[in-house]
Amino acid sequence: MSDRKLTMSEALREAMSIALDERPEVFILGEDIGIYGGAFGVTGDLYHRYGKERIRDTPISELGIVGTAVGAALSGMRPIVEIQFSDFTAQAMDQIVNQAAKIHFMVGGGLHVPLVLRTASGSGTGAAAQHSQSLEGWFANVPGLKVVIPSSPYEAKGLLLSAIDDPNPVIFLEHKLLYKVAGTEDVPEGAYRIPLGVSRVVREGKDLTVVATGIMVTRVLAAAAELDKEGINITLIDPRTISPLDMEPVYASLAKTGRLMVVQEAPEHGGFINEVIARVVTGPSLGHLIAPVTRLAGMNVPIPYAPQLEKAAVPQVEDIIKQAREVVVNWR
Amino acid sequence: MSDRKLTMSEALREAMSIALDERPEVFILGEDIGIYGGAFGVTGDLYHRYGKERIRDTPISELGIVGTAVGAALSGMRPIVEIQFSDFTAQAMDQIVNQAAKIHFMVGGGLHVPLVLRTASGSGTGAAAQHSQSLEGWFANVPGLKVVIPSSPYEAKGLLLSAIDDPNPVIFLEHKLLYKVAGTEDVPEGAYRIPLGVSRVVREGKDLTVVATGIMVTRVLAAAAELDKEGINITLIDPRTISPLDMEPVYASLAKTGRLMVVQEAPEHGGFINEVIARVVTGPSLGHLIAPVTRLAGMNVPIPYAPQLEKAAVPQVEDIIKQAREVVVNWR
Amino acid sequence: MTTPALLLGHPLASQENARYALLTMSRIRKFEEAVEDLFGRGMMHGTMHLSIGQEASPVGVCMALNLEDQITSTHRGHGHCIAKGADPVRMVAELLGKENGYCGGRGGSMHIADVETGNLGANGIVGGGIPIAVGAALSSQLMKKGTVVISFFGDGAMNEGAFHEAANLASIWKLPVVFICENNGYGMSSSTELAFNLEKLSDRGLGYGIPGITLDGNDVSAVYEATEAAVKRAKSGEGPTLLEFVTYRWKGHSRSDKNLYRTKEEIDEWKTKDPILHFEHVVVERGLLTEADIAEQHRLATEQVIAAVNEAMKGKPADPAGLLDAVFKKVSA
Amino acid sequence: MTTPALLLGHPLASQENARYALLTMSRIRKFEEAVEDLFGRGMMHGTMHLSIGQEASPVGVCMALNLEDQITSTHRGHGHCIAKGADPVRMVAELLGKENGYCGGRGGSMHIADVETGNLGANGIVGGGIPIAVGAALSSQLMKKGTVVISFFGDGAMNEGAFHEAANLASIWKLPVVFICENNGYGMSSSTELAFNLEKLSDRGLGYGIPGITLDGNDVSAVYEATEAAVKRAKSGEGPTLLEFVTYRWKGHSRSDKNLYRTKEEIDEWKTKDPILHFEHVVVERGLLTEADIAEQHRLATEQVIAAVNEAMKGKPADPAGLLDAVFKKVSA
Ligand SMILES: Cc1ncc(C[n+]2csc(CCOP(=O)(O)OP(=O)(O)O)c2C)c(N)n1
Ligand SMILES: Cc1ncc(C[n+]2csc(CCOP(=O)(O)OP(=O)(O)O)c2C)c(N)n1
Ligand SMILES: [Mg+2]
Ligand SMILES: [Mg+2]
Repeated sequence: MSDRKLTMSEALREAMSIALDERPEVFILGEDIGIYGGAFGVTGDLYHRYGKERIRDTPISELGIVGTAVGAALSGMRPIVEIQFSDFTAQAMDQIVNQAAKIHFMVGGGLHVPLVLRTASGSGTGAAAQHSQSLEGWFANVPGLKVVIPSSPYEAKGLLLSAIDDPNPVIFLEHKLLYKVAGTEDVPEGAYRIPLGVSRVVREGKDLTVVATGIMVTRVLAAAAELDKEGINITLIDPRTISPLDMEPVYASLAKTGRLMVVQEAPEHGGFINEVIARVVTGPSLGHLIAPVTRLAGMNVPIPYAPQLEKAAVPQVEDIIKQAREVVVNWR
Repeated sequence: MSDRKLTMSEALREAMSIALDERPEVFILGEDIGIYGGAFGVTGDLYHRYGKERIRDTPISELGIVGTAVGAALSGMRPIVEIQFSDFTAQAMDQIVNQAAKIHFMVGGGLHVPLVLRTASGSGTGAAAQHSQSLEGWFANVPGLKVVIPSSPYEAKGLLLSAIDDPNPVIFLEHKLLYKVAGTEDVPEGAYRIPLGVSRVVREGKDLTVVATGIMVTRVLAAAAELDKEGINITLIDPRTISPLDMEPVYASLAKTGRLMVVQEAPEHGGFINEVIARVVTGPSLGHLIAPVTRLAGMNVPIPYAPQLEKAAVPQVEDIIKQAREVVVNWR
Repeated sequence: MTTPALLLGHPLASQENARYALLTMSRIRKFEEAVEDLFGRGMMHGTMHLSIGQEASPVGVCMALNLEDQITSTHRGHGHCIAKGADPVRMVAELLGKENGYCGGRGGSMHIADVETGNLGANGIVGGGIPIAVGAALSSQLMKKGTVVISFFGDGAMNEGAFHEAANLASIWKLPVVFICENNGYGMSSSTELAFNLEKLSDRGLGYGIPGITLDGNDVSAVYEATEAAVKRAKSGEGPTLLEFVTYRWKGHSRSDKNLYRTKEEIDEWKTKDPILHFEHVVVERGLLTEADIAEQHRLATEQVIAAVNEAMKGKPADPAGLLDAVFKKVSA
Repeated sequence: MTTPALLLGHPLASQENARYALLTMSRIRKFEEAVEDLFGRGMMHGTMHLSIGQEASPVGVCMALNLEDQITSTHRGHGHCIAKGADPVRMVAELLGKENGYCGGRGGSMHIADVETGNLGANGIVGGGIPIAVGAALSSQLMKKGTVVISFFGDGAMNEGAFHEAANLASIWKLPVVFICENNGYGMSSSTELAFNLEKLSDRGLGYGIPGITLDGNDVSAVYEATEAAVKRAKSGEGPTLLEFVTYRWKGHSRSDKNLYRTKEEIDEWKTKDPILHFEHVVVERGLLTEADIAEQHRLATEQVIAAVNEAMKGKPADPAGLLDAVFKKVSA
């Protein structure tokens, strides 16, 4: 197949379909994932192809659903749970954090929880404060969880297949603005796996190393194209999984650029991206820095409703351009 | 009263008693806070003094309790909720994060939620992975919550009174190892308030600025006393509230010491203390640093049960001494 | 806006009340038709949950309340809001993201609250408002306000842990709250047949010692009567009641709904049970209102909604400059 | 360890089974007395929840199970663990923080699991195990295992949202799970009278279409029979049952409990309803066992527990070096 520019929804569906074919123990459960095809259309026609046992519609019970998935995972199945909006993981935090993340450790290794929790993250659709959060920081600070944030359809498919293979609980955070956008790379039809815990160098440039995930990868790419015109060249690194976090490519890049910028949509205060800063300034790159580290993050506000407010609350392409330019120009 | 060396439990109880006397709209609700006196004995005899309406025992229903408190706070009361272990905030995350934190903002300011959620945090009692977490990082990354971590009986009383006064939701994280320890300072009998959002310089020293909260303040103090003997002098800053976070004293201290160490009990990966590092290296102190920033945090593991494992999982006095000494000695 | 309950003996007893009920149901419907239209024309952002077909419940319930009585509402909350007495100008302005919207453009359709009319807010979280209602009822009890709190929620919400914990607390503490389940047959695509193993959802009250009643949610008069009785019970300290109003939403769950989970026949069948038409028949039959009276209420409703939309359009767009200051209520000195 | 159910027709039908029931109840009690003693002497760390007085429930329930059937347990789980067939050496070793403990010293009393005997684990979170049991039952159904899952929990746990959501899912999907509420009258200090507005907690099943039965939880034979029937129902695809076993804990909730919320009289009164003594009376009365038989079981139980403690003491203390490697299961190549 030469032209397979899928959307992220399609790529995710393809990954799930492959997993459903490969392993009888895989099944999906969540609200409205059956006939409805998923709140964001991700499961689509899987219900018709795999039936209601394996594409299992549930009542509105996030805690129950995740708990059920934990129990199923403990006893031979490989559930994929869809939570419609990542905000509703708040309902299920006990099962995610106190159960799924810890069981393998707490019981001394005799049990494990091969569970993937897929959920829609981030702002941009006017759904306001209870439907737009970026909560990766919560999960990253919980030992026992792996946390994946795909940034493109190609990445999403390969990462989801690895997440399903993983014998541990994986939180898979899909930015809702990416679902319907076709990727720029072809997505191979069959199975391929992108290992968890390996960062990707998305593009290389001599002046500034930017670390970003999810939708911010798209925005940084757009910013980088603009900055190229000004002769400012950016290296963009997408960790893809924030737990575990692979910093090697960041260190390698900083040895060349000497400048670091981190970008996230989540509120700045206490956000995950601080981990990248901390590793850089406490790690091997410190001596390579020729400019102060700079971070760009969401405002410390709940996500507002009106479009002009919502945009203002999280980093946009122009914000990235401005801040990136500043650090490079001021620290030539 | 000249000698009032209370424990933190006693100091907290005194604060609640003052608030109950001052304001008819204050009441306390939680599991086993009545006749039992609280899982950690904090409410003690308040039940007998204020009665079952104001010291309200609840069934085991964290989500319901916090939600009830939110509703009561919206309509004229000032509830103080006790959640026995901070781990069980996982049960109530929706009401904490999606409701309490956001209502004032989402509805345009017409409602507010004067709610204090007190809960026992941290490890050290052999209660294992579901009863020992340090979850401040979750709350810090949620705009709309204030987050307080008292480090001594004196602090606890003054901060709790301010938290109760505050018209916004406040998460009040009490380290369980501090409850029964008498403080070194006298606790005045009457009301006094310590404002939220003002860091405290616990001690001053010329060589290294350490930022820590809660139980880690105690441990850093012990380490500092040892290091004094070696001629290494530490400034210790306790932010007291991590949201809002007052960095001014840290910047001022770094202008003198040039060296920063941050310490937390929570797992290192994605922990809150990274915020302090990020502010320092992206802020006014950058030029003052004469040594690499150093951080000391909990291992990235669930808290284990056996005492030798539990100790190994989080920073102890010796760990602090070692790491502090290293940064000062290596960067003279 | 008059306070409906003050007008009322029995909902059908006076022309005034019958007119009020009809006018309010009609205003809700016209309001939602208008915002659906604005939405369709790309003038509104986000998502929208319409309660067209369900108007009898908010109106019948709120007619049994005093202004001081409170409600908590849901994502499908326009009706509750209007029936409790909200200003439609500020509602539309909110949906348009204007500074003069109820939430200053920060909340949108799912977060409108109106403190003055006792509306503690819609909620984007299914079940999220239920414990909050119980808490407001606890305030009422502790402060001896003599008020009741109505907790509106959908059938789907009853499977959330929040319902369970809140219901139990309300029951053991005999709080003045009435639980109102607007059972429209579906939680998004999930039918009550699949989501429950129960004949009547009101039977769920049995597990908490809460009396439960199931009735026709498209009969505004029945809704009113049942609510009035439950309110009386609540206010006299006997505790909560669970009312299940069986109804139906004509429109999709939200804009993106393709209605694959139900048939056109089913939808059409329910349209014949239109709560507004049903009420018109009754009042005409009983000689309470004339056809002209009825037409007049619809005309008034249309006029009010059009005026509201026009007025709201003039508002200033919300300004991002105020965002950071809006997170916390200022600590007063 | 033999698999109890294989031995069984009816719990009282054979001497073998009667001996087994008595021996197991006695082992649970002696085990807990022994660990209480170790704890009191400062040799154990953390907290501890004893089920002394409640031994009939785990034993009666587990005798109705096959080895392949699974259970989820609670913070008060020593009895469930032993009754399902766990090795007391590894249990004590765990409590002592030894490498050869069930959890390698990483979990302690509240996290013991034993995969081989179908014990999916104790749980430190009240109600936390209930959805997990439902999930295991879903596995059983999907994989056509023909097994049942027992979800043990306390009265207090029934007020958690986890119970609610799990119960509903189990009911609508007709999962092979049996919900067992060990109602010992209190959730910590909170009495069922204050925490519920219900005569019988088993009535809570009504809200989910789950049949509920309340019975004497100190009668091992009644427990067995009720469980057997519920297991049969579950395995034949008819869905869950809620069994409420009324019992009592003799000891405080945990070590720090001063028992202020109940009277000494109440405790003493319940001691007269000792499930072990009760069973002894019955078997002697029916001529199934002699006094000597009974003494022999207690002797055996004591011997086994003492041996277990001695053996466990010899274990190596858990080593922190392994911690980081223990967080994730290795991805197999
Ligand atoms: C906790 C939570 N889960 C899921 C959703 C997504 N969602 C929004 S409305 C809805 C259906 C609610 O059904 P019901 O309670 O019956 O109300 P209705 O929409 O029928 O009025 C769902 C699943 C949500 N907003 N919150
Ligand atoms: C979610 C949660 N809330 C509170 C606690 C603290 N706690 C531990 S056991 C217990 C009482 C449980 O009562 P019940 O379910 O009746 O079991 P019992 O202890 O009586 O066996 C409580 C409140 C907890 N561990 N988890
Ligand atoms: Mg519905
Ligand atoms: Mg109990």
